[in-house]
Amino acid sequence: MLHIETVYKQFDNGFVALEDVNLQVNPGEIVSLVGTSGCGKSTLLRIIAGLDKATTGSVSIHHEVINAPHPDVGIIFQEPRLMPWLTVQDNVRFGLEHLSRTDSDAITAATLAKVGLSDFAHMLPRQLSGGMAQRVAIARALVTKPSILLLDEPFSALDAFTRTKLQDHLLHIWEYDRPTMMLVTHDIEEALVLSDRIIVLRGNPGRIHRTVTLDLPRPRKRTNTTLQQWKERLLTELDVSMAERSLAEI
Amino acid sequence: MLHIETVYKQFDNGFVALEDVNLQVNPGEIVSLVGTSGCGKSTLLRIIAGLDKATTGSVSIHHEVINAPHPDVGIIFQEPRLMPWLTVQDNVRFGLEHLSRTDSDAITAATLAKVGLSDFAHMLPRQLSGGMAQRVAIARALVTKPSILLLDEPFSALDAFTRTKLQDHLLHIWEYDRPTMMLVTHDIEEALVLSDRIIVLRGNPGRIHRTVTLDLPRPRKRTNTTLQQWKERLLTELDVSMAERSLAEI
Amino acid sequence: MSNFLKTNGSKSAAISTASATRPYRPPKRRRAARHQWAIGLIIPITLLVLWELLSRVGVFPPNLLPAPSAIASTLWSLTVTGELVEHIGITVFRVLLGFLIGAGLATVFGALTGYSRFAHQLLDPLLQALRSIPSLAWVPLFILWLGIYETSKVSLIAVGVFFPVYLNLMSGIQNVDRKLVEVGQVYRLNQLKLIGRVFLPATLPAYIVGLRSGLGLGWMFVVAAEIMGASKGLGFLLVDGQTTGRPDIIIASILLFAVLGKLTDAVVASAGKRLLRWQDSYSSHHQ
Amino acid sequence: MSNFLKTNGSKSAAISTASATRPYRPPKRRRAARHQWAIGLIIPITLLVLWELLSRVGVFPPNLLPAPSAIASTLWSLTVTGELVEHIGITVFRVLLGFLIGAGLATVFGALTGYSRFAHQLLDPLLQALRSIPSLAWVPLFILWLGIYETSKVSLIAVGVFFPVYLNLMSGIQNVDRKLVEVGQVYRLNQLKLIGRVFLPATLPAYIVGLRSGLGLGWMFVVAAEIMGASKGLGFLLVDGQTTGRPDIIIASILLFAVLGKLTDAVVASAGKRLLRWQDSYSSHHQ
Amino acid sequence: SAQTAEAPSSIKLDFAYYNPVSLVLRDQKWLEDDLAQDNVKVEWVQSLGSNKALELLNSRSIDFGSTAGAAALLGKANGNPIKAVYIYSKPEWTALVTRDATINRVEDLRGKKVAATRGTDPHIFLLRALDQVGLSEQDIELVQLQHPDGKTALERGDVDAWAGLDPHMATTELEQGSRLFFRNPDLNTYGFLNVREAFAEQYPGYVERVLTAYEKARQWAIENPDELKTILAREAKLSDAVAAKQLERTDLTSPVIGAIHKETIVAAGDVLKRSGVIPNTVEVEQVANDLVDPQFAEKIAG
Ligand SMILES: Nc1ncnc2c1ncn2[C@@H]1O[C@H](COP(=O)(O)OP(=O)(O)OP(=O)(O)O)[C@@H](O)[C@H]1O
Ligand SMILES: Nc1ncnc2c1ncn2[C@@H]1O[C@H](COP(=O)(O)OP(=O)(O)OP(=O)(O)O)[C@@H](O)[C@H]1O
Ligand SMILES: [Mg+2]
Ligand SMILES: [Mg+2]
Repeated sequence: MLHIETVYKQFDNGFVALEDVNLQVNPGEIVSLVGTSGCGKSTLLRIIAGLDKATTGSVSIHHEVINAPHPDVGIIFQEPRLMPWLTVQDNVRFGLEHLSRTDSDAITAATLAKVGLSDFAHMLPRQLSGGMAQRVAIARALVTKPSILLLDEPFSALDAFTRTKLQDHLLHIWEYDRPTMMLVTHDIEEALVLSDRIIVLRGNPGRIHRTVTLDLPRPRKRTNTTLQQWKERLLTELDVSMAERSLAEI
Repeated sequence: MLHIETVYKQFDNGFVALEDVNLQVNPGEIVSLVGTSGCGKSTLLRIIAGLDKATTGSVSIHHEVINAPHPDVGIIFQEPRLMPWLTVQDNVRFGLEHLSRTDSDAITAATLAKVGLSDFAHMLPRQLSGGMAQRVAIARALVTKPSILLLDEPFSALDAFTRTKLQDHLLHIWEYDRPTMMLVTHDIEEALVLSDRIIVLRGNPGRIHRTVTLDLPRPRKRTNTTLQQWKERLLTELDVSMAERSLAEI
Repeated sequence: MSNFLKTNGSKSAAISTASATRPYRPPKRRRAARHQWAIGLIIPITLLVLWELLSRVGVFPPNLLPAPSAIASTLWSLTVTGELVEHIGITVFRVLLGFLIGAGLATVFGALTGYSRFAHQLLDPLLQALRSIPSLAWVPLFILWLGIYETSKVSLIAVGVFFPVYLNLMSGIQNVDRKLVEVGQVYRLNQLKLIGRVFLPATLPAYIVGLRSGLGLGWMFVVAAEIMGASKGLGFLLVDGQTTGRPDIIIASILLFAVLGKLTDAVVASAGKRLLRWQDSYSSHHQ
Repeated sequence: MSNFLKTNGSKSAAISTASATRPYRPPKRRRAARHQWAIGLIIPITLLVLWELLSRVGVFPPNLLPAPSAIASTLWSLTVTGELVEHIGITVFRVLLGFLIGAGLATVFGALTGYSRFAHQLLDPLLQALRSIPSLAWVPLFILWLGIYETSKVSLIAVGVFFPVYLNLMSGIQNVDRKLVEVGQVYRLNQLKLIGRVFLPATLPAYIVGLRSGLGLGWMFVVAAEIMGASKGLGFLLVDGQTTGRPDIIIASILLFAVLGKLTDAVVASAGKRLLRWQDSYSSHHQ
Repeated sequence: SAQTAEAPSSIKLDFAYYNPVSLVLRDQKWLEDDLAQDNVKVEWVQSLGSNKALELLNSRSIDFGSTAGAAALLGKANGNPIKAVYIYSKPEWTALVTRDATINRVEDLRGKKVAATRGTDPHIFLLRALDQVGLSEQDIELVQLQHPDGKTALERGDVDAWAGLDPHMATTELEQGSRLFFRNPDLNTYGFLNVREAFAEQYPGYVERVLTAYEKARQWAIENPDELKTILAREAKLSDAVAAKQLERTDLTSPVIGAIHKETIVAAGDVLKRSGVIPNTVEVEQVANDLVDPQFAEKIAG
C-alpha cells in the first residue's frame, strides 16, 4: 500500500515542482504517470523512492512514512546510471550481493537473456549502445524482485520490437509476483496496454489533472477498440491542456 | 551530398558493429534510420559526424572524405551531453561564439522559446528534467543552422505533445533552410511523417536491410492512410526480422 | 511569458497559502553553515588545553615542548616588536608570488601534456622524475643558478607548487568525459578553445585540488627557500629557532605555518566551491 | 547463443573475407606504445649531453656543477663498494613503508571526511592546517615524540604521503556523481558498502593522482627523515654531501631521487591505468 | 691603501652567531662607513653554519664567509676556490657532552651511541678525541644528527653522548645539567674568515679594508665584553647566561692566521680522511697550504 499525501515540492532555488499531489496505490496495481516534459513525474518518483524529500506532505508505504529508500522499492531511473567500472553482468548483479555467487550468477544470466544481452555480459558500459544500457538498467532493477517497482520511462530508448518484448516480460513478471508498479511513460499506448490506472499530471507546479481507470483484463491487444478510443481521448486531453499555453511557449 | 561507401566498423575489442553500409543522401533530403537496439545506428551517425573512423570504407561530404568533424555537420547526440557548468542559455549558445553577444542572445532566446524553455534560460543542467535537457541539446544543435543535421533519437525523452511540436518545428526549419537530415528514431510514425526515405538497419553486424522511399508531400497527416499502411508493413517487417532470432534472446 | 518559474510575482499568493498549512522550511544547508566552522575547532582546542595541562604538570619538559601559554607569550613579544608582522608579511608574499608563478606554469604544462599525447610523451617523464626531488636538494642548485635573493626563493617555491598542480591538471584533463569533448569537437573548436571551453571547466574539481595541494607545498618549500640567506620570514624563524635551540620559536613558527596554511587554503577552497556550484555531486546535495 | 559478438568461432570466416579486401588495421594505440617511452628520453638525454659539453669547455666550473661523467664515476665508485645499494635499499624501504602507512591512514580519513559531513567538519580543518607544516618543521617534533630510529623516520614519511592522498580522496569522494550514489542508496547499501562499492571506485582516478602525489612527497620527506640520525640512505647521502661540500655527491643523489621517484611513480601510474580501463575518458580514446 | 683594480660595486659578507666579531662589525657599521667613500655597498648575509657559508662562497653569493677551520679545509679539498685570511676567534665551541654518569672519559664511549653532525667541527673533535685514546669511529656507534637534534636526542636519552656545539651545548649545560666530560680547546679548529680567491686576486686592497674593519671590531669586542655579550644575546636570541657561557669559551686574542692553524687543520684533515669524509686521494698538507694565506692579516696586524 502506497500513500502519497498532499505532497508539495519546492527545490532549493525556489522552483515549485509539485503541488498538492494525493495518490493511493493498491498492492499489485499498475499505475502509469503521464504528463508533459518537466511537469514533475520524475520528481514524484524520486520522492517515493526516498531519494528526495517532499517539502511538505508525506509518502508512506505500508503506513510507514518514507524518509530514506525503502527495502521493498526498486527504481529504474530515467537515465541508465550504470556503474562505469562494472561489466554489464556485474551491474545487473549490483543489488544481489547478499546472494551466493552461484545464485546471483543464475539470476543474472536469466535476466540478461530476457533483455537480450546474454552475449554482452562482459562488456563495459562505455561499449554499449543507448538502448542496451537502458536494458541493463532494467535488468538491474528486476533481479531484486522489488514488491514496489518505480519505472521512469524505462523503454523510451528502445525500438518498437524490443519495447513490446520487454513490456510483455514486465507483464509476465507481474503475473507471477504481482509487484505494485508506477510507470512514467510518454507512450500513451504503453500506458493503456499496461496499467490499471493512468494519472495525468499537468502544469507548473505539477498537479494531478485527471485519473483514468482501465478495468480491462490483461494481456490487452493494442488494437482493442476501447483502448484506441481512450488513446484518442487522452491525446486530445493532453493537447488541450497544453493548448491553454500559447504555442510559442512549447 | 553525403556518400557512405562500404563502411565497415570494428571496435577495439573486436566487435563488428557495421558491415558493408552503402548510402547516398541528397542535399535537403530527410533520411530516417530505424533498427533494433544495438544494430549500429549511433555508430553510423558518429562516423558521419567524424567522431569515429570507419575501419574500412569511407564517408564523404561534397566529395571530401571525412576524417574529422565537418563544419557543415551538426549532431544531436543520443544523450543530452550538456556542459554541466553552463546554464541552459550558455549551453545553447555553445556553438555561437563567433557571433556578437547581441546576435547570439537573440538567436538563443528565440530557439529556447521554440523548445519551450524560455523561463529556464538561467538554470543549470542538473536542475533540468530529462526531457528538458534533451530539448536544450536540440536547441544547441539548431542554433548553428548546420546544412547537414544528424539527429540520434532526439525526441525519445519527450511526451507526445512536445514531440509533435518539435517535429513541426523541425519541418519548419527544413522548409526555410533545407538542411539534409539523418534521423535515428524508434518511432516509425515519426519516421513516416518526417522523412523522404527510411533505412532499416538490421543484424549484428548491422547492414542495410531495406530502404523505403516515401514520395508524399509534406506536411503529412499522421492519420494519412498510406502512412498507416506503411507503418503496419514496417512494424511487421521489423517483427519478422527479429523473429528470426529466438525470443529468449530479446 | 508564462509562469513556469515561480518568482515573487503574481503567483506568490499561491505559495503563501500553501505555507499557511505547510510552513516553508528553509533549506538545512543554511542553518548548519552558521555553526559548522566551530565544530572544526573542537579538536584543536581540546588538544591545546590538554597540552597546556600536561605542560603545567611537567609531563612535557619546557626545553623540549614549551606550554602553549609560553608560546603565546613568545608570539606576543614578537608581535609587539613588529618583527612578527615582518616575518609573516615577507613569507606570505613569497608564497603567494611563488604560487602564482608555479601554478601558472603548471597550468600551461598540465594542459599541454594532458591534452597532447606527443607533449605528454616528450615532457611528462622528465617532469615526473623531477617531482620527487626534495626541496632541500634544490637549494644548492638554486643558489647556483639564481643566487640567494628573492628570485631564487620565489622560484624554489614555484617549483614546489608546480608539481601537484601539474599532476592534478594533467590527469584531470586525461580523465575528462569523452562525451563532452566530442561536443566541442563537433563545433570544431580549435585546440586552445577546446582546452579553455571544455577541458579546463570539466577539470576544475581536480584542478582546484591541485591548487590546494600546490599551495600546501608552497608553504613547505618556503622553509627551504628561506634557508638560502634570508633574514626574515617564517621559514627563517623556524630554522633560526632550530639553530639557536629555542623550542618556543620552533613551535610558534609551526603554529603560524599551520594557521596561515589553513587560511590561504580556505580561500582557495571556498573560491573553488563557488566556481563549482554547477556540480551535481555527492557533496553539493549532501551538505 | 546467437552471434551478437564476433569471436574466433564459427563466423570468423566472414571477418576474414572482409579482411581480404579491407585489411584489418591494428588499433594505433598498440603500435605507438612500443616506442612511446623513448620519446620521453629525448629531453633528458639532450640536457645531459649539453651539460657534459658545457662542463668540458669549462662553462660549468666543477666545484659548482660537476660534469655528468664525473658524477657517473662517483656513482660507480659508490656502487663498487656496495654502499650505493645499501643507501638505495634502505631509502626505498623507508619510502615504501611510509607510503603504505600514510596512504592507508589517508584512505581511512579521506573516505571518512569525504563521506560524512560531520567527520568533515570535525577533522578536516585540523588536517588542512597540518598540511602546510614543512617537513623540516616536523623533524624536532618527531624526534621528541618517537626518538631517532626507524619508527620516527617512517612516520615522518607517512605524514608526507598522508596529505595529498587525503586531499585527493576526500575531494574525489565529495565530487562523485550524485546519480551513481543514489543507485547505491536505492539498494540500501550500508555506509561502508556504499563507500566501498560506489564512492571508492568512482573516486579511483582522483585517488590514484593522490597516491602519485603522495609517493612524490614521500620521496621528499625522506630527506627530512634521514636527517634524524640516519647513517645510510639517499637523504643522508644528500645532506652529507651538503655538509661536507661535495657537489658530485649532491648531484648524484638528486639524480637518484629523480630516477627512483620516476620508477616508483611509473609503477603506481601503470597500476592505475590498468584499474581504470573502464573509463570512458578523453585519454582512453585519444591514445 | 692600494687599489690595484677598480672598486667592486658591493662587498658581501656573512654574519653568523658563531662569529661574534661579525655581529659587532655589522652592529657598528664601521665597514659601511669606510667603504661609503668609494661608493661600495656592504651586504650582510646570514650564515647558519660553516657548510652554509661554504655553499654561499662557492656560489659567489658572498665574498667573505666565516667557517670553522676544518670546514674550510673540507671545502677547499672539494674544489671550493677560497683562501683563509683571518682568524676571528679561537673558540672552544665544541666538546663531548653526556648525561650518563658512567661516562667520564673518552675511553668510556666504546660501544656507546654518540650523536654528531658529520663533517662539522664537533665531528672532527670527536674523531680526534677518540684518536688520542686509540679508538676510532668503528669503536662507537655514531648517530648522524643535526646539532639541535643531537641535543634533543641526548636529553631524551636516545644517545649516550653528543659531540656538542654552542650555543646548544651551553644551553643544555645550563638548563639540563648536561656534563661536558671531555674538553680540549686545542682540538677545536679555530674560526676562519675566508675570502673567495677570485675576489682576493681582483680586489686585494678591499680584502685589507675588510680585515682592518674586522680588526677594529675584534679590538672593540675585547675591550667591551659586556656590550659584546649584549650584542650576541640580542642577535642570537640567547639568554644572558648562555651568551656569557659561550663568550667565556671564545678567545678573540690572536687574529693572524699561521702555522699553528695549518697544523690544526692538517691534523683534522687526517682524521677526516680516515673516516672517509675526505677522499683518500687528497693531499691534506697541500690543500692546507693552498688554503691558508696569512699575508693580509700580517699586513693589518703589522
Ligand atoms: N534540483 C533541481 N533544482 C531545481 N529545479 C529542479 C530540480 N530538479 C528538477 N527541477 C525542476 O522540476 C521540474 C520537474 O522535473 P522532473 O524531472 O520531475 O520532470 P519530469 O516530469 O520527469 O520531466 P521529463 O518528462 O522531461 O523527464 C522541472 O521543471 C525541473 O526544472
Ligand atoms: N566503444 C565500443 N566498443 C565496443 N563495442 C561498441 C562500442 N560502441 C558501441 N559498440 C557496440 O556496437 C553496437 C552498435 O552500437 P550503437 O550505439 O551504434 O547501437 P544503436 O543502433 O545506436 O543502438 P540503440 O538504439 O540502442 O542506441 C552495439 O552492439 C555496441 O555494443
Ligand atoms: Mg523525468
Ligand atoms: Mg544509439
